[in-house]
Amino acid sequence: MTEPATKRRIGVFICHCGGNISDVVDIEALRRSAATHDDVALATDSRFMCSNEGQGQLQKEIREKGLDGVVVACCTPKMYEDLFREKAEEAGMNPYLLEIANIREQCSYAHRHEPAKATAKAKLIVKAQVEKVRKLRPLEVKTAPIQPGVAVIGGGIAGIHASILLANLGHKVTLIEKSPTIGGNMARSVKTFPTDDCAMCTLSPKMNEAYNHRNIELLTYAEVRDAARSPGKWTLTVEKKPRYVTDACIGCDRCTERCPVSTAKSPIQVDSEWDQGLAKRKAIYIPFSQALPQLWTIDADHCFYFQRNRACRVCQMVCPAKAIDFTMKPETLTVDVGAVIVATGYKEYDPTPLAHLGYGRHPDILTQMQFARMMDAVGPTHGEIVRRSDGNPADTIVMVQCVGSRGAPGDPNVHEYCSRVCCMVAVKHAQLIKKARPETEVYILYNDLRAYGKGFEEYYARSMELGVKYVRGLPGKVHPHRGKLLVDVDDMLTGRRLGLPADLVVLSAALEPNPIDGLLASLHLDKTADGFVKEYHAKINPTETAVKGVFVAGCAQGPKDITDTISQAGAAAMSAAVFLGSGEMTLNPVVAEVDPALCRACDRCTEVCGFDAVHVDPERLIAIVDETACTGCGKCAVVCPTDAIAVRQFTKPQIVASIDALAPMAVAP
Amino acid sequence: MKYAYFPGCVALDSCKELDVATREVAKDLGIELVELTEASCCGAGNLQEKNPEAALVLNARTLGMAQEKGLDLLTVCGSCQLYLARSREALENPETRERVNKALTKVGRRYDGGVKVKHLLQVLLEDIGPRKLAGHVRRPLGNLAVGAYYGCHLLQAPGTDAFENPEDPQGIERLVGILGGSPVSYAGRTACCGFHVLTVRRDLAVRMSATGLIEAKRAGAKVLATPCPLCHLVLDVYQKKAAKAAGEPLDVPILHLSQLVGIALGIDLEKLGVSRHMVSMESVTRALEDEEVVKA
Amino acid sequence: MTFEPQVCAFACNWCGYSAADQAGAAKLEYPAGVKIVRLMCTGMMDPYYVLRAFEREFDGVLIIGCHIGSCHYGTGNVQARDEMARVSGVLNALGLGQGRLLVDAASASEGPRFAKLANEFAERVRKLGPSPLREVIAQ
Amino acid sequence: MACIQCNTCTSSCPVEILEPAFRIRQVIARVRLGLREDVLSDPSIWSCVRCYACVAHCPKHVRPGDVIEAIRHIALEEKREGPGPRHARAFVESVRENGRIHEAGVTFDSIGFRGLIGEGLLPLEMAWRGKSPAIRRRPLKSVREIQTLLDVVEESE
Repeated sequence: MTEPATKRRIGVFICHCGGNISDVVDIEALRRSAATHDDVALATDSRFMCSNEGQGQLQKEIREKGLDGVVVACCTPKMYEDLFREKAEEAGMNPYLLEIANIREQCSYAHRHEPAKATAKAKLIVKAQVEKVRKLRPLEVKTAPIQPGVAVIGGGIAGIHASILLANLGHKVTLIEKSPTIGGNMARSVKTFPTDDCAMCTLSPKMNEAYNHRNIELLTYAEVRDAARSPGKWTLTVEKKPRYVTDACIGCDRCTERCPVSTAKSPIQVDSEWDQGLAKRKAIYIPFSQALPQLWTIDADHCFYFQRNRACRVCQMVCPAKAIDFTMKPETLTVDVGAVIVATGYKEYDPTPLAHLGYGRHPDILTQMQFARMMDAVGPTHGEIVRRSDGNPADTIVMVQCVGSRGAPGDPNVHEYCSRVCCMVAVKHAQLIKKARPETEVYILYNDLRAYGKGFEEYYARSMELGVKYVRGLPGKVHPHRGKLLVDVDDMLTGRRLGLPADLVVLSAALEPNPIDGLLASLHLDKTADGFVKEYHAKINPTETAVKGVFVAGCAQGPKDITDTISQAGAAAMSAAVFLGSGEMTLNPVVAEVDPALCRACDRCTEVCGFDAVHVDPERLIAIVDETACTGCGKCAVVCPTDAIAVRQFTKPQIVASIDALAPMAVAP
Repeated sequence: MKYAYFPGCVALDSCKELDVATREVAKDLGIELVELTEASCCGAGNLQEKNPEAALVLNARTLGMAQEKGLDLLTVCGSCQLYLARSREALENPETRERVNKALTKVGRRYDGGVKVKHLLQVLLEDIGPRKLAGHVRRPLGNLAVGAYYGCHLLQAPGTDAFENPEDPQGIERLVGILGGSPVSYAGRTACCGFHVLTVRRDLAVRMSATGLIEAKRAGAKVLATPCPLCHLVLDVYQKKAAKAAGEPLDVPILHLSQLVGIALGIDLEKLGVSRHMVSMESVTRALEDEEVVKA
Repeated sequence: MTFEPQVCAFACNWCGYSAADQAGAAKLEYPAGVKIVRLMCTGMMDPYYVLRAFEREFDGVLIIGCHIGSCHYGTGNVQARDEMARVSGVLNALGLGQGRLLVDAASASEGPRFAKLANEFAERVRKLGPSPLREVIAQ
Repeated sequence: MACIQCNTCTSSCPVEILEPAFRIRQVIARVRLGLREDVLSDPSIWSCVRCYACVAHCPKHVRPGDVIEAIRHIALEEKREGPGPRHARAFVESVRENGRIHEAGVTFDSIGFRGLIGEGLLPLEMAWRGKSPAIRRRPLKSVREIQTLLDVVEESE
């Protein structure tokens, strides 16, 4: 790999970063030191390189001085490397001849109290990047076709909204949902805050639109088993579980009525996941009446036919439409798409580990989702707010906030993050109760009531006018006492210790990620410390991921309310559309390259490559790199005995140049 | 079944009957007790506050004595169990042990970790086990309503959560069942008796114990069994004052756990030292005798 | 003048380098002697770079990649670990001993861990003293 | 200390029900604000019964009980006065003299004559039943070891 020895004209641009750098690093000394390096034609500085004025200065100097290499000494390349490269390209310089010298995060910030050492180190960092730029060669960006079509994993509000937007744009969408119906947690929430809309009234039009959309193929009761990545394409292997109910089903519900499972003396009992365990369900069921697709499903794990070797066929016998078919088999189908949106949502935290709250030890201690199911007119109690222990109406209800949220780091039983929505869920349920049955006493025991969104404060204030009582303090113990549940809490605002006798205690449980580790592994996705999908950048890019073509939306990325979920679903759909839009994929030029003169076709590189992006051409006996698959990780370069293969911009001479520049031996002047 | 027996301070002084009853029950159940006669006080929180390092060193010395005999440590007091179990947990860290041993070697002692600290309740429920215990019962407690008063320290001791749910303990209730009695459960059974402020704020301790006693009485308990002599002192000795504070008569006899077991094993009540209690045991002995008449 | 160890820290773009950025953003301090070279992945770590660093009078080499199992490219960090295990034999032969090369990991959200690793490794190298190769090269 | 002032500790505290002056959450808040003298001179910190319910329930593992232990340690280091410190010193002194505590001695040193009178007839009734603690001290045979250890640790601190 011979390096160009011709004379270079490199420009060094040093950013003050408005004091973040200049307060610690002596900019003038750094500028003078940069000016002395070989091939440096210009060393200048600017208060804000990332500002329009700074970028303008960069472009002016490139044009006027005919620069063929640039080092911008500023913040981490993660912030503006792409921006500066884009600006350099507009000014006519090859963008890949521009390098960032990170003298903020890795110098001025890290050595704030040692300005002299920080300045000396900044000089070395700039020198290292100049030495590297001197050895860089221009690269041009090539493109490759992208497979059309998007797969949206997760049929909650996030998945539905993203699918509709992409389908309306003309993209072919495959919406994959694990449970028998789309709708997700929103469909179970009865009402939404702060508008008090009925959740289904706002959701079912979208569900129908997605269900009937000609561009959306709906795969329900289906799970993604694997995802294989190839250049510009994802191949998803989806396993569609059999419903054992054909499309002939007319929805008469006779099968569910007669199914013996979960009846009083039946040995097989199963809790309804839909009603969050508040009620039981039969083996053949439909989660809720407006479920889409409108198909009943047989849960083979809890069905006498499957579990007690064909002991019962009641549903088949009573079915007027002969829609029951026990012989249905799981189908495995592959879906080729260009982009994938992960919208797998959340599940509610199980408060059992918090033993002092008594969840799981008393029927009248519920979570907010269970309480929502109780308020649902079609729910297990037909909308009546009653004590599960004896069915009497609940006169006093005590809600407890931060259950499983805002816990200690490293405690496996709780989450450290705040789940954002539980305060408003509690306020919603509380004021709904007060409107339905004003004489009910409703307490909300909170730590910080977070009503931060649009219309939230007004909603919170209205609940107070309706007589909801707010106690600032979380309870010490909840235990049965004379037929009621005594909630022992000290109210910080009044300094009074209250023993609240409650008919129902509703725990605002945290939102935690759904278990999708297998999916994440196959998509090469990481998780953040809280267990949610790791977004590309928490602040400025929350809907893309580190993997090209894979996007994330909704609670899969972290707890949020429906408003934010819709925004994220829109953003993820837009990012996916932009990615697919051009129909072709711009290839990352910083990938491996083989020098045919040095390659001995020894196959060492093909053995270590994790993306099978390099193969030896049998005739020419030279290793060939598939630039659409190569990710530029550089493992091949290390094992190549003749240095024939290397990743552009990270060749051995270029890296050695950086080491030498930073080394103590070559102390900068 | 052999243990290094750590009676603590109170069980050899004002609650002598606890030590006596424990030895009787151990003998009957075939548990060999090797008393650590030279073991020091567990610190009971006071030494931990005045000189935390010294508390750790003294407890390491006690654990070292048990380790010399190759035995696990048996305690009969909630506070001893808490502070010894805490020291044991801290001493699982090699660096801590090294630091502590530097001091201990000055008196020719050392501790190398690995000794378990078990309260009598855990030994009865787990090591002896229900079947063997039931086998030894000669005088089932019958329908004598026995309530538990766990106190707080035993439940908060590291390791207790392995055999008990600190928020909703059932250990003593199960034990009463095994002994043929009828347990009475009430929420206040995990309340704190206030012993640790007895000399500083006696009124507080009295009123705290009163709440627990009233609730036990209302729940129908005719006698309370407690795994901690400190709780026993407050509940028994100050019960009259508690009654005055609560403005309601209180006559709830208080038994040490080992005394309750001793009674069920048929050991003579006098031998178990129940006569030393301030609240007379007369109602219990009468109930037991009715039981015997019925049985005989 | 007290000995300030010069450490050549190779950091992978996705984890180590981001962790260093995050440490800086959180204003966590570590010795200025720790100088960072960005690689796309620690899988790029060639044994030659370690020898080159010591030849250029660095006193220690620190490699901060992703935790095993969460490498952005899958197994780059595994290859780094194996390659560096091989090269540490050579370092022993050169009289540099075992303590001057460390392969570790810090994920992008572990700024504090990066600072801790940088501080502790620099301290370890400071105790080991200047690189024995310094006099050899000086002659 | 990542205390978010959620008040679970005070809600779990059995003392606060009977004596609102002692609010453990507020003590933590005052400690975090560095109100040193305010906390150390507050007699209510000696009302904590060390039941550790706050430690069990605290979602952030702040261990308020241990904070009280630390506050009392500092108070004792600074030779603060009051019934609480007096009892702690009497207790530790008894450990030093006997290896195990001598209940009668500790109680008397803590509450003094006036305290004893306050107990009324109780001590007599206890004596009559044989329940009263031993008057005579029975130090451990190896009590000198305890004294050596207490001195050794005292110096090294």
